Amino acid sequence: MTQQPILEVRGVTKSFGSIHALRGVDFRLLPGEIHALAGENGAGKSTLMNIIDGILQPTGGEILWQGRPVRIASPTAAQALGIGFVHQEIALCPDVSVAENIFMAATNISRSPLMDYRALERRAAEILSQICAIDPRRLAGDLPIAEQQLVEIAKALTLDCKVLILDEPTAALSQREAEALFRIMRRLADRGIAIIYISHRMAEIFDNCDRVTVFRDGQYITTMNIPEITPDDVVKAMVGRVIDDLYPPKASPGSIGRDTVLEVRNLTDRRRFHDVSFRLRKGEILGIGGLIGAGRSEIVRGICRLEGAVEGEVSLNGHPLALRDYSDSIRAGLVYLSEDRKGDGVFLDMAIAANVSALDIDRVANAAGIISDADERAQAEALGRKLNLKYGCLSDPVASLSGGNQQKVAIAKMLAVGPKVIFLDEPTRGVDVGAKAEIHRILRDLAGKGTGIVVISSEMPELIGLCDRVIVVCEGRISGEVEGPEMTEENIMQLASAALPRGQVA
Amino acid sequence: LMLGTAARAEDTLRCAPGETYVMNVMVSGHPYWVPVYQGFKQAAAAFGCETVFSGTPDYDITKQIASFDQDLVKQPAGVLLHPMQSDPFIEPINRAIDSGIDVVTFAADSPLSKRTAYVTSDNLAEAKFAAEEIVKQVGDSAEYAVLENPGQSNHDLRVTALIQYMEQHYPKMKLVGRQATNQDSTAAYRATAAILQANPKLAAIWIPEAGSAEGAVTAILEAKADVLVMHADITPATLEQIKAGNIHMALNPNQGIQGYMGFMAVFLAAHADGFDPFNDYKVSGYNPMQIPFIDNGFAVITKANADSFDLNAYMQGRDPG
Amino acid sequence: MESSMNVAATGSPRSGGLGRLLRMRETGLIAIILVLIIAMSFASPYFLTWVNIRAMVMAFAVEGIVVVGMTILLISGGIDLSVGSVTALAMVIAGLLFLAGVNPWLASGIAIAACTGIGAIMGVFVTKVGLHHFIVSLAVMVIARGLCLLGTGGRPIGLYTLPDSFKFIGQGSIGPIPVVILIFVVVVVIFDFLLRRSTAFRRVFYTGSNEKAAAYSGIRTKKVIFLTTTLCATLSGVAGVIYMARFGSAQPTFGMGMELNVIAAAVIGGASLKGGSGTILGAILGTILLSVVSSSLALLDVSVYWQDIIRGSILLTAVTVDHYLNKKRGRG
Amino acid sequence: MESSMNVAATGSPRSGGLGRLLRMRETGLIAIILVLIIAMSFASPYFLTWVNIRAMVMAFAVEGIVVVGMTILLISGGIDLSVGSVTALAMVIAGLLFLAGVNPWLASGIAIAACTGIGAIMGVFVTKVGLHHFIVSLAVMVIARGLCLLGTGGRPIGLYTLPDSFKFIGQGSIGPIPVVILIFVVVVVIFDFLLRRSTAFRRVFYTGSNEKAAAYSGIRTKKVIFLTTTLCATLSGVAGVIYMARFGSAQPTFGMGMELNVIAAAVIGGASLKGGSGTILGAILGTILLSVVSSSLALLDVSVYWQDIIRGSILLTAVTVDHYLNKKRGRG
Ligand SMILES: Nc1ncnc2c1ncn2[C@@H]1O[C@H](COP(=O)(O)OP(=O)(O)OP(=O)(O)O)[C@@H](O)[C@H]1O
Ligand SMILES: Nc1ncnc2c1ncn2[C@@H]1O[C@H](COP(=O)(O)OP(=O)(O)OP(=O)(O)O)[C@@H](O)[C@H]1O
Ligand SMILES: [Mg+2]
Ligand SMILES: [Mg+2]
Repeated sequence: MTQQPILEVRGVTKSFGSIHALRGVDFRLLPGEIHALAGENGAGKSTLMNIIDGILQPTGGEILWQGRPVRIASPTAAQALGIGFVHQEIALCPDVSVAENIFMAATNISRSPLMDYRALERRAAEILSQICAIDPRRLAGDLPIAEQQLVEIAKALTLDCKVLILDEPTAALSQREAEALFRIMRRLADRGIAIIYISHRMAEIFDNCDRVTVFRDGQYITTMNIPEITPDDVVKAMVGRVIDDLYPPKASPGSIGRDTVLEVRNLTDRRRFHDVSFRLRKGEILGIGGLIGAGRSEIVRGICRLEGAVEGEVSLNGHPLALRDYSDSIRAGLVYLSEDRKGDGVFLDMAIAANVSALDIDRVANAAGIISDADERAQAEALGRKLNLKYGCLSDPVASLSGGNQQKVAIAKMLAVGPKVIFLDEPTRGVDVGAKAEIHRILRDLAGKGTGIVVISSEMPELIGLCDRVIVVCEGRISGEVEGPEMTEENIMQLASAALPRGQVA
Repeated sequence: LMLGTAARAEDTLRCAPGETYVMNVMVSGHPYWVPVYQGFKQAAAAFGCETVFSGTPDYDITKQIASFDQDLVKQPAGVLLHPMQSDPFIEPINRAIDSGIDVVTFAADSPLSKRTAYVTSDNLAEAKFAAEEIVKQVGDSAEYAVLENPGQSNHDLRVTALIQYMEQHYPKMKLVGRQATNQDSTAAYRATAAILQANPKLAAIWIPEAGSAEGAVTAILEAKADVLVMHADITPATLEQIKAGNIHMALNPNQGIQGYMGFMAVFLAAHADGFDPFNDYKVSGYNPMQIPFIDNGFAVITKANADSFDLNAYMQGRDPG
Repeated sequence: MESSMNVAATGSPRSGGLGRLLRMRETGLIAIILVLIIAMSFASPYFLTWVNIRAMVMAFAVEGIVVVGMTILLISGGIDLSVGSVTALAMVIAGLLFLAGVNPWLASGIAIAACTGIGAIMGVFVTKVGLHHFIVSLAVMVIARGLCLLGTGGRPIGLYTLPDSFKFIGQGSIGPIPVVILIFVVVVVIFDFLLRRSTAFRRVFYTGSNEKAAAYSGIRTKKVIFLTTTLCATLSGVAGVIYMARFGSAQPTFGMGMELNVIAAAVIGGASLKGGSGTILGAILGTILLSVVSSSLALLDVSVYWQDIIRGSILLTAVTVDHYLNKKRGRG
Repeated sequence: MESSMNVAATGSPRSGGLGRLLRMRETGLIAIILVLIIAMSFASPYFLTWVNIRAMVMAFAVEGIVVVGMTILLISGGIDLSVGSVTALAMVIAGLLFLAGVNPWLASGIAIAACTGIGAIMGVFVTKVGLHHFIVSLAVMVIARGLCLLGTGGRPIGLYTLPDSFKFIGQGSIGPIPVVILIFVVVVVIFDFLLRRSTAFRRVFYTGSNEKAAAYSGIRTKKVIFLTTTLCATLSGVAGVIYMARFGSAQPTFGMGMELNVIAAAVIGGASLKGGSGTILGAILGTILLSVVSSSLALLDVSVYWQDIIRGSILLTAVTVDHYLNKKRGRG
């Protein structure tokens, strides 16, 4: 501990109007360490990172870089110091290629007056090959959210930095990509680069980090050496108490009825998925596993008719449905929680209350279609309390919430309508452990009351801990199903990467 | 080139088959051109000539120049031109004349070009007439106001000339309001309403075009003010206000004469080979048919003769194109 | 980045009387207009007379109806450059039909229906074909103006024989208040209320704020955009018919350049060109600001050559002041 | 949603000769223009004459320089309604200075610098104050027009004593090609190249595509927006000076309504009003399309009353066809 920190934060405060996001936090980062930052949603983690990167200016306190006080006025200044940042919220330029996105910062400081697209694409392909296979010539806007996340990570790897900040980089990734990322992190740390790693997944913190610092309500709580502690210590520091049951008890065999809530038969979309058939029984929570890009989201969006027509049959409680578009689907009782909350999950510049009521605005309106503000607020308040939502005022725009809290708003929106079947695509993406347990409990409750629950998750422990049964998707087809004791990471991974004979349609 | 002999002069004032004359204007959808073109066509028919109506629908000088250049591509015998701006047309007009296509301007001029004639109503005479009429009606020591349209030369002239005339001849007449309304009836409504408010003793208002007059009359009627309204040009709506006694008088250029004389001027320029005046044209090489200014005069429209100025009635059974 | 942090004008009101007024998006604009009015009432004794006020309101009342349609369209993420032409086309259609012997009320109804049809066509090009509002409405602006010229031969149509009962909507008064102003107020109040409180119009906000998220909330966003596009054209048609009654004529060249004025009013009033925010009240305040400035300059008989400069400067100052007032309040 | 799937016109070239041409965003537009030209060359024997082509190109060449500035500004996410007024102001300033005895080249330089200054002021209001381009440039449009009127008393200034060496840039020819057209081609080629290939202009795309992402990558986005705003005004000033040389006079009322034309050209050419995409080549093709349609209607002596209708319909058809062609290609 005598080593000089490369970056030190002393007594930093930050307020947004009346909201105090940070109340004098301290933080020390040593060269070559992987330092986890943990805390509930809204604890101030991203805010501190934004201050370190020069995006926000602190209200008080100081930042020391290699022992010297500095003022970081902008991301440009942060970059000049050697700070790289993978943001919690994906920010890519949708109209330009993946390669250009990856090298945007490099292009910006490059002294060469002309672009060399060919070299750019070649180097982008090299970097991407470390983590996944994305064509560097594709437009960033055309990529699904998980691949965008990978591009964000690739962006940071091009920087010649001394400090690398990763703000929940794995929230949308599955294990395989996450593993690749951890390998890269190790390599960087070995070269002396200090890494700040923010995550709500305890396993990742304990498998990969050296130290952990915990914030609570904008305050510094403690810093601990990972080898000396257990996950419970971190959780206790975060929420002030121990959470015993991260996952609610599974449905007892008897409580899963023989009735089928939802049956999907031979669902096919010309390009994205083929011959998908499965049944969702009353009382169970069904998981869908697979690697990113396997087509899980596409299948579920296909069921809900979110992306045009598909072939195949969907029946609810034994009755076949004739759905034309998503509003039909909602009317029938099928709702979908998007994996891309910023892109299509929430209305960032609209009020929290208005977001919560978006799925069925008629619920808070009278017969004449006039919205009752009181009802709308009451609904948002009730669901907010249930999900432990941290906010200033219900009329604040969702953009002012922390990432995890935005996700809670998106979930609240689903819960507000009392649907028959809920498809949740990465439902706890970016949600802290406490709230996550609460969400799981709510889902289990709903399942027990007969609501069909289908969960897509890239987080293996969540799939295994929450679901009663998991179907696995590989290259647009269902490659298998696991249940009960067969639900292990190994089995799911094996099915997910099973080399199936490819269909005739590429 | 111009070796026609006096002996065959009687044959020169006829068009050869297919000989075409173009009338080129800006904002070609504007109704002002309609009776002008009728006069143009009537004259052309008398000489056995063909006509084309051309120009640009836009208020855009480059587009009008392009349309003029395109007229030239088709080698007409002559062009009767309303140049949107004088100076930008100097070069195109000179180019046309150098290539043997005669050009006459009307309603707006390009005086520094080689155009052979200019046909217009005398804006100064209109302004003087309007000033005298106002004084006759409201006395020579009253308050008056004007609306205007800065940047359009003939409208500018109608207004500035009236103000100057008043200053010189009736110094006790007081100009109390001067607002730009740019032919927009809503703007004219707003401006007139404000002028009326600020000047309860306002006795008369002079408006250089009809679009603004429509808005101004509405404001005066709503304010129940007793103000003498005079304007230039005419529209069906202001005509009706004249009939109703809400507008005292309108001065309207004789559009038919403008078109008829415009044709004559350009036709004569194109058929100048029978004309051998006593001057230096042969050695200097310009067209002998030079007419600096033709005044097509203006009509005074009042309650008494209003019925003759209904353009819709006039156009019954005529071909506008 | 900072500017996007403002509390957006989603129209959802908050609790409390005075506090609520102070927190409203429109308060800054109201303050600016009040300052202007107070200054003007010192500058000119005529400014606050009933007749002047009436004239000032008459000058923007009918256009205000178009502003309502434009604001709703802007909120849904669209824009319409054709409002001026469509207004003129409504006058021309109603005028021609009336001259052909059709009852003026029926003629007006047909004209408004025709404008609605034009809006629907624009809506189809935007939602089905997938073109941008800007380019579609620009083309329609040109076409509608062409139709006006074609129908009238470019000549205004005098409609002296319009029955008094019809002229009443444009020229009459109920008590001291002109009917035009009454119609305007009714339209504004109704749409302001609906936009703030009705579920149907809330969908317009959702669609404009994030079309994809709205679609993922089961809102038929294309239908919403189709309808707001159509509504804007319908209200332009209504304005055209009222203008016809007011002027007693149909002018094929009416309303040129109206679109910029109308969009400016909505934007000054807080509507975002990106969609998702705006209020009727704000847009009308924007209209009032623009109109009061013009009327004031005329009342003070400011030189023509200075008017544009002053008008532009006041516009810029007003939006700057409004922006800072909102930012301050946004930060609390 | 569908429209956002198009292969965007980022200008980043891909491999392959003919295949590359077919994949280009502009191919559809080129095809449409060719069809129009072929049809016209059958309809009128004059269409493909050198004189007619020259007239058509002269009609858009100078405005094309403004289109270049507008396209770059649109890509960065901005818009400028003041281009017409600023062009006129450049003429007026240069003209007045020349009459006051200043050397015409120096006078032009000062005029362009003044326009650059106006652009910089707009840039400050947008980037420092945080107002929207639309409203700032609207105010400047009004103010600049007022300055034109104030400087000239509303009357055009005749500049008959302009030296021939100066008039040459507006009226001269090098060989058969007018200098105006040469300047236009040079400006287009330079900016098209820079926009496709230079790192400096790539920042414009990044900023317009996602300002936040660009800022996070260390790009000074406000500076980029400031510069594109200024550049657009500078190019308007350049256009004004060339117009002055061409007309031999300064017109205070010049360029009214130019902004819609210029924006339409850029949008037809694939520029997005949301920023992030567009090409100079496309925008110039848009300009050519609009101009060729107008010129063709004039050449064919189409009745005025039909011209607007046909113009608007062709515009709508062209963008629709272009849209489908791109969609098809985008979907492969
Ligand atoms: N721009 C803003 N305006 C107002 N409040 C804000 C703003 N940004 C953040 N906050 C508030 O600051 C607090 C801290 O937010 P921050 O994003 O730092 O949380 P976090 O620890 O990163 O949470 P998460 O795990 O959910 O990402 C939250 O209460 C949030 O609502
Ligand atoms: N709009 C699109 N156009 C082309 N390809 C697409 C599009 N959207 C998705 N894909 C491709 O379809 C495949 C399935 O994507 P999908 O998002 O369904 O995967 P997933 O299994 O849900 O994984 P994730 O965990 O990333 O959500 C991916 O290979 C993706 O690249
Ligand atoms: Mg965060
Ligand atoms: Mg997915």
